[in-house]
Amino acid sequence: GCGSGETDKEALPAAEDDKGMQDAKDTGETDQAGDAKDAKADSAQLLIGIACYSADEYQKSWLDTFEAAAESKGNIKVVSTNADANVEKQVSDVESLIAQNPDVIILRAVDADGLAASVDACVSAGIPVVASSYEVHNDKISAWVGANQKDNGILQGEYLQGILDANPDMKMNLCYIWGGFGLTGTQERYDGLIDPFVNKLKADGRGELLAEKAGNWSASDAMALTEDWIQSFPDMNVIVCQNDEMAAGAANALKAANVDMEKFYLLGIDGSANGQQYIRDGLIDATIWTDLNDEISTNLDVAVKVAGGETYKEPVYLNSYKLMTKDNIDELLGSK
Amino acid sequence: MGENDLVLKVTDVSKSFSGVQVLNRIQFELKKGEVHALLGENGAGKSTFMKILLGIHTADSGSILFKGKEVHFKEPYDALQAGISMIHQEISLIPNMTVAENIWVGREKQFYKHGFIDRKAQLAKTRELLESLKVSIDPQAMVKNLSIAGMQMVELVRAVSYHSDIIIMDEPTSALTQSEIEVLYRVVKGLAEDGISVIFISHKLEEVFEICDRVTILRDGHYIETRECAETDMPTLIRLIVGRELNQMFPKEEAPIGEEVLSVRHLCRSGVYEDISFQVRQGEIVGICGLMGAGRTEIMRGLFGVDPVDSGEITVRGNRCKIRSPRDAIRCGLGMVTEDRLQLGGIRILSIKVNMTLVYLKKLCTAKLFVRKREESSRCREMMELMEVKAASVNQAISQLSGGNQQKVIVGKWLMNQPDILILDEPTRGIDIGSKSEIHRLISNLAKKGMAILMVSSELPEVLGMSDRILVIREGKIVAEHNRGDVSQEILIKEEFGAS
Amino acid sequence: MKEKNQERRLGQFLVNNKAIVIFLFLAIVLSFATDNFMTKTNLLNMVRQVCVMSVMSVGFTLILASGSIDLSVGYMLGLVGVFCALISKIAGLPVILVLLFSILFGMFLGFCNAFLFLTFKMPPFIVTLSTAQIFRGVTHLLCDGTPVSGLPDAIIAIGQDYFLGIPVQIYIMVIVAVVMAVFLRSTYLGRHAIAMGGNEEAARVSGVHVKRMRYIVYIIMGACVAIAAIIMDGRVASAQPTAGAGMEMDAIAAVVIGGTPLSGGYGNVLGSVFGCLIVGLINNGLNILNVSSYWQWIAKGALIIIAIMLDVQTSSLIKATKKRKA
Amino acid sequence: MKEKNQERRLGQFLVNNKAIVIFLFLAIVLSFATDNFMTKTNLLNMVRQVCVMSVMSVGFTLILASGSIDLSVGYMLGLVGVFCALISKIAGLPVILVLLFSILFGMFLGFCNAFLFLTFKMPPFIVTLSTAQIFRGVTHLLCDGTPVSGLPDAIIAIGQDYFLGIPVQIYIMVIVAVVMAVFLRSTYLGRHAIAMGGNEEAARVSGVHVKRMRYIVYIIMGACVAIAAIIMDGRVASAQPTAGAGMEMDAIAAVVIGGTPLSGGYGNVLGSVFGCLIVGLINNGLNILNVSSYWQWIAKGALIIIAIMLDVQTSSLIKATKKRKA
Ligand SMILES: Nc1ncnc2c1ncn2[C@@H]1O[C@H](COP(=O)(O)OP(=O)(O)OP(=O)(O)O)[C@@H](O)[C@H]1O
Ligand SMILES: Nc1ncnc2c1ncn2[C@@H]1O[C@H](COP(=O)(O)OP(=O)(O)OP(=O)(O)O)[C@@H](O)[C@H]1O
Ligand SMILES: [Mg+2]
Ligand SMILES: [Mg+2]
Repeated sequence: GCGSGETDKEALPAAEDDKGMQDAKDTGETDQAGDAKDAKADSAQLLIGIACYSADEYQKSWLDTFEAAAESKGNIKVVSTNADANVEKQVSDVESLIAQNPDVIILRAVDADGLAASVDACVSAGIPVVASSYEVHNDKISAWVGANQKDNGILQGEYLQGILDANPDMKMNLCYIWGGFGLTGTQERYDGLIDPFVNKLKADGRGELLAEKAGNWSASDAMALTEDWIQSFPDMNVIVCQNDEMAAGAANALKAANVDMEKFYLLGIDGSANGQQYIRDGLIDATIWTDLNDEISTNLDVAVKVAGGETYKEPVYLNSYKLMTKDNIDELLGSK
Repeated sequence: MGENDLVLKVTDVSKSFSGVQVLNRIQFELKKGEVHALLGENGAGKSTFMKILLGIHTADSGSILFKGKEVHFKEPYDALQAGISMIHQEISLIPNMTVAENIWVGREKQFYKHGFIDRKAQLAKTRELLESLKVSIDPQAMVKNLSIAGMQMVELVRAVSYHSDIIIMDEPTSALTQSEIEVLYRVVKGLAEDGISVIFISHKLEEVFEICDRVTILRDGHYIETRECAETDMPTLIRLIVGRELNQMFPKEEAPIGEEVLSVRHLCRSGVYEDISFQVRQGEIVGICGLMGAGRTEIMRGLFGVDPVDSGEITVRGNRCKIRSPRDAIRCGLGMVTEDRLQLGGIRILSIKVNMTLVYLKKLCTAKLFVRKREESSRCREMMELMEVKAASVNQAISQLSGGNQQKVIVGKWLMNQPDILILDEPTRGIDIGSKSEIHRLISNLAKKGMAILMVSSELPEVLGMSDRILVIREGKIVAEHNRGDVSQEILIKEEFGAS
Repeated sequence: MKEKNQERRLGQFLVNNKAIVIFLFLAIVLSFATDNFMTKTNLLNMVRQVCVMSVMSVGFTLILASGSIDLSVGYMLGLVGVFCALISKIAGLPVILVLLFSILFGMFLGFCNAFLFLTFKMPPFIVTLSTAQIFRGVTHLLCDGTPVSGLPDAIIAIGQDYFLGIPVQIYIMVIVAVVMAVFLRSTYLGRHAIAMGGNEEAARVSGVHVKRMRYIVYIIMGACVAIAAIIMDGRVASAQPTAGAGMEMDAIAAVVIGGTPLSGGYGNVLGSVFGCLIVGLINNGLNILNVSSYWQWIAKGALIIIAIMLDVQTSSLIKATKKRKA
Repeated sequence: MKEKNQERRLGQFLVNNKAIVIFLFLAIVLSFATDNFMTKTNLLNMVRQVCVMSVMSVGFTLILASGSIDLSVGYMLGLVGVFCALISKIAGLPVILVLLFSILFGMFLGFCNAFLFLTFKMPPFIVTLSTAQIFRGVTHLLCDGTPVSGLPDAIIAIGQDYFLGIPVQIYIMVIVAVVMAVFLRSTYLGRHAIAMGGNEEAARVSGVHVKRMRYIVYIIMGACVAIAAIIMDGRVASAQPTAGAGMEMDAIAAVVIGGTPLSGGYGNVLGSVFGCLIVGLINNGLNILNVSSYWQWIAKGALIIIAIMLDVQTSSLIKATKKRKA
């Protein structure tokens, strides 16, 4: 899967839609009988090291949820590091984690190539690695767990496509706000929207991508961008953002310029607390919410199994990304 | 002497700074092996002229013939290579480097051994040089820890070490005491004997008669005249420099001496000075003399709260004062013109106005906060007139003033605040002869009005001429006290040295 | 005669405030390059976009003029912003008290910076670089890393409402700038700050209470950051823990473009505001011209260099012509 | 007698290199606080983690000692890193040429910085802040914002391999540091750079070719950045366009902690390396103690302040005792 490069992933297109995939754990390839190790893991305390991507709101709540889940299991201890979205720092972080000799390391990699060597280092220190949510280009990982970042963009595209289909006369003039450049995650989010949706949009003559800029994950930068776009693109009617804070900033600018929000489509990603409020207020039309409880429990399961000596030859795909709109927000939040 | 003896021939050199003509068709000739004095009032353009010779500034027009060839130096490096070196009026040494390093900056290559600087060789060469010139300074001392006089001696040693054809000395003696001045005289005479030419700038005319062969006078950027020293006398020179007669050099007026204003008891700072006790009375001028490094400046700094003191008691008008900072001192009614005008005296990048009114500023405020701008400017102008500061406007940065004019601004700053007790550390350093007598008159007047004045000076005639009482400091102690008229220059020198 | 004098004065003013000339130059170029630039809405947008930074730069002008530096202001903005949101949300204080306490809190943070480096005689550079990290951590602890929303309407109004057709925040910015300009030009405290920036030792010998002055400078900086934080909160209608990160460098750049030297001894508040406007104009112009982000970085860097280059070249030109006339 | 002299020399050495004392102090505290710290692997980790920064700081020591500043080095690192990866990947040059060209490219970038501010007489602060943005844009244009992978093995080896049990990059770092220390102490160019930092005008009138010296200083900085970029590329086995962003501030902090003043006139290479080690030690230690990231920021800021505070306090204590003895 993602563990062994891009080709593998494309070879498994069905897996992305397979909701039951997380249950289809391929334990057949386990090197040793898992039972003995499992027993050991149950009695002794298990140490899980997590190399986090950054300490922003989403990443932090991911870690918090994980720690809570681990605590509820009782005999698991978690040590974590924060890379501040910096590859070099994460390489150092993994080294620090290795020094503490955990039973397994969950790697939420800032860059697929940049952390490849760190996996080697872990493996040669006898510590198995679970890649979580983000790709790592190294065959030696014991498992890959997560939803595809690309899904964020794909879901955004599907939502917009639905609106286009419902309004046959409508044209979409779209602006895109990046978080930052040069990180695996942002590129995939972007590609997920562009490849299927925007390209089709252009081909169909139903609209175009007017502009794309970096908003640095910041509400105020996105707000300034939107203010300027309102001036230069009066016919802009869609803004897609790489996170909810930037979408909120854009919403502020649109509202201040008295843009008719009924006819404007504003999309974010994350489903953060602030983002949910904006959805309820009808300012943000849709966001991509992550079902963390689902995601975390799978991550934890896989980590414990890997610590027990198992390896997963196939990626464990989750579909924890869900489209969140005003219509389904209560349903989604209630479902946990 | 024929043309061949000329090392330097300058014709019609002019220079202006942002529209202000500073030098106007200057003529100058320098013979091989002569000591040539360059005289003029503050701001006459002497330093600017010298800086052009060294390539720090470039002339707007005119020609400079050096050893018969026309030269255009773009950087000091070129001039130093060609054979011109200079002692700068404003100390230009590198504070964080040792004396030895400072002397050889720019010429480290001559100590290369295996491609790297041989520090031992550098140090040895420096020692040798200092000894041959009989200058007693530790070559390993950091320059920033030297006194101003010490720095001036380092500049002298450095300038000599180039073995150039011409050595320019821009007020080399302004902070030196008699004994270092003797050293300098000896060095200069030695240089002349070796066929090296010296351009000597000073405001102390006795020095000119002592060592110079010829003298050239500038006034307001114009060339006035060149004369043989032997064929002229002091009053003529003064007339040529100032453009008018000057009757009295130290116009000391008798002032009624009142009650004691300042009393210092057992002031002590270990290793620097100890057990300093003296009093100053209303209307009295107390002169303080001593050799370089005797500790005069240090005592004044301690008294004024610039440096901490270990122990001692200071009373002003009978009230004990705890002086921990200059601010405390000012509040107790003290004022101090510092010896060092670059570091402590003035704020170079700021205007004359800001510098002059800084101490007085709070008294110029309405509602204890807002400065009355118009009054500020008018007071500043008054003071500039009184001190004869030569400048384009009150808003000119003091870094653009000539050395003497900077000094006048700093003296003016303290006079404006009208303190009860005024400490003057080398107050007339670098000030021309005309203004000097003006400042002396001003000091006398202040004393007459009841100010108590403490004056440190390395110029013994000044101390003798101005003071009501003289204290002699040696090695951080007061070794003698004299009343006005009771003492001669010879006795003071003896006491400074401690010779019996 | 009088006219000539006025002309000369205007000339002198423009030489001293070259940021204004650069700004006008860029504005004219932009208004020819695109139709959308010279609209009232867009101009107001541009000014609004730099209000927060301007308020900060005004404080920074004082810091630089006094010969110091403060690298903590970026994260300090985030901290005060979150503090402000929390006290109004959790403690439920009335708005006027929220504003007051926020500004006091900013002043307190400035005081802490000054206290640390004055008491322990450390370089301000290192101290403020370190307190920046502390502020960052505290901010995240306070709000657990998530933006705080639900601000009172009055604060949102500060960031979003208009008064007589002009955004409220612009009034605030102008008031802050005017107060600071008066402080620097016409009060003895301002003069002392500048003297201290020109030569600390000499100022001390002339009776300037250097230590107290440093406290005052940093406390005023804290107040400016707090005001900027409140505007920022209102503008994005929530308190972002990451707001302000990296803004200290932008602010320093704007101040230096505006003519205040890094080495201290001179402060030009008007210049700083125009420095911010130049940065805002460049961002806004490049957005409107739809220059891609990569090229935008390049263009921004190049434009600032060119602007300052023109500036330096013209002033030496002016000097040269003056000389010829004289 | 001789022993006493040696003792005094050691004392003097430690006073001049207080960063070493701080480092040792922190190391001792950490080795008691946790078992995982004092292992060979972890210590090597820590040193490896600061190699890139150390090489950069060594260059920065020269920049600061000469009284200048360079804020473009962070993005310059990213640019040279991407350049290096691209010329080996696309042009397919042999490794030795790749290394050579990369270093030359770094020197060229340094030259550009110096050229701009020397020719047009602008402040280095603003010029390098602007060129930083230009470098950033160019980097992203070159690689279209995505990391470049597929580096030759030799470069990866530089960042990841061991020689005699010690990582290759540590040798490189030590060599760069030693060369710079010798340059500063024992060559006339180094002395000129320091003289220029102490008092530019005085250096000029002593015959130091100030302009040329500035070029040399910035070109050397460029070379150091290039070496750091190569190590960085090797370390993360790819060229990241965002690598190095913000690193200039870390490097300045390390250099200042190491004892080189921001105002110039003195440079302590050993101190700078230990400054980096202190920063690395704090990061590593806090990770090992599993301090959460919010508290980690706070702790990092506080520890740096405390370290410098101790430093300042002890040295004034030493001065006081010395005086009493004298
Ligand atoms: N950089 C500068 N910018 C503008 N004016 C200057 C500058 N340097 C010198 N001047 C002016 O040039 C004139 C001559 O100054 P200069 O320093 O040559 O005088 P000087 O004869 O050496 O006086 P002093 O005896 O006081 O040292 C002065 O009026 C001074 O204000
Ligand atoms: N900052 C300093 N640090 C260490 N030593 C100093 C410092 N300043 C001065 N000294 C030394 O203290 C001694 C007293 O210097 P001071 O300046 O008081 O002498 P002075 O009598 O005023 O003579 P002059 O002013 O002519 O040099 C000198 O030996 C000087 O080198
Ligand atoms: Mg002069
Ligand atoms: Mg003295």
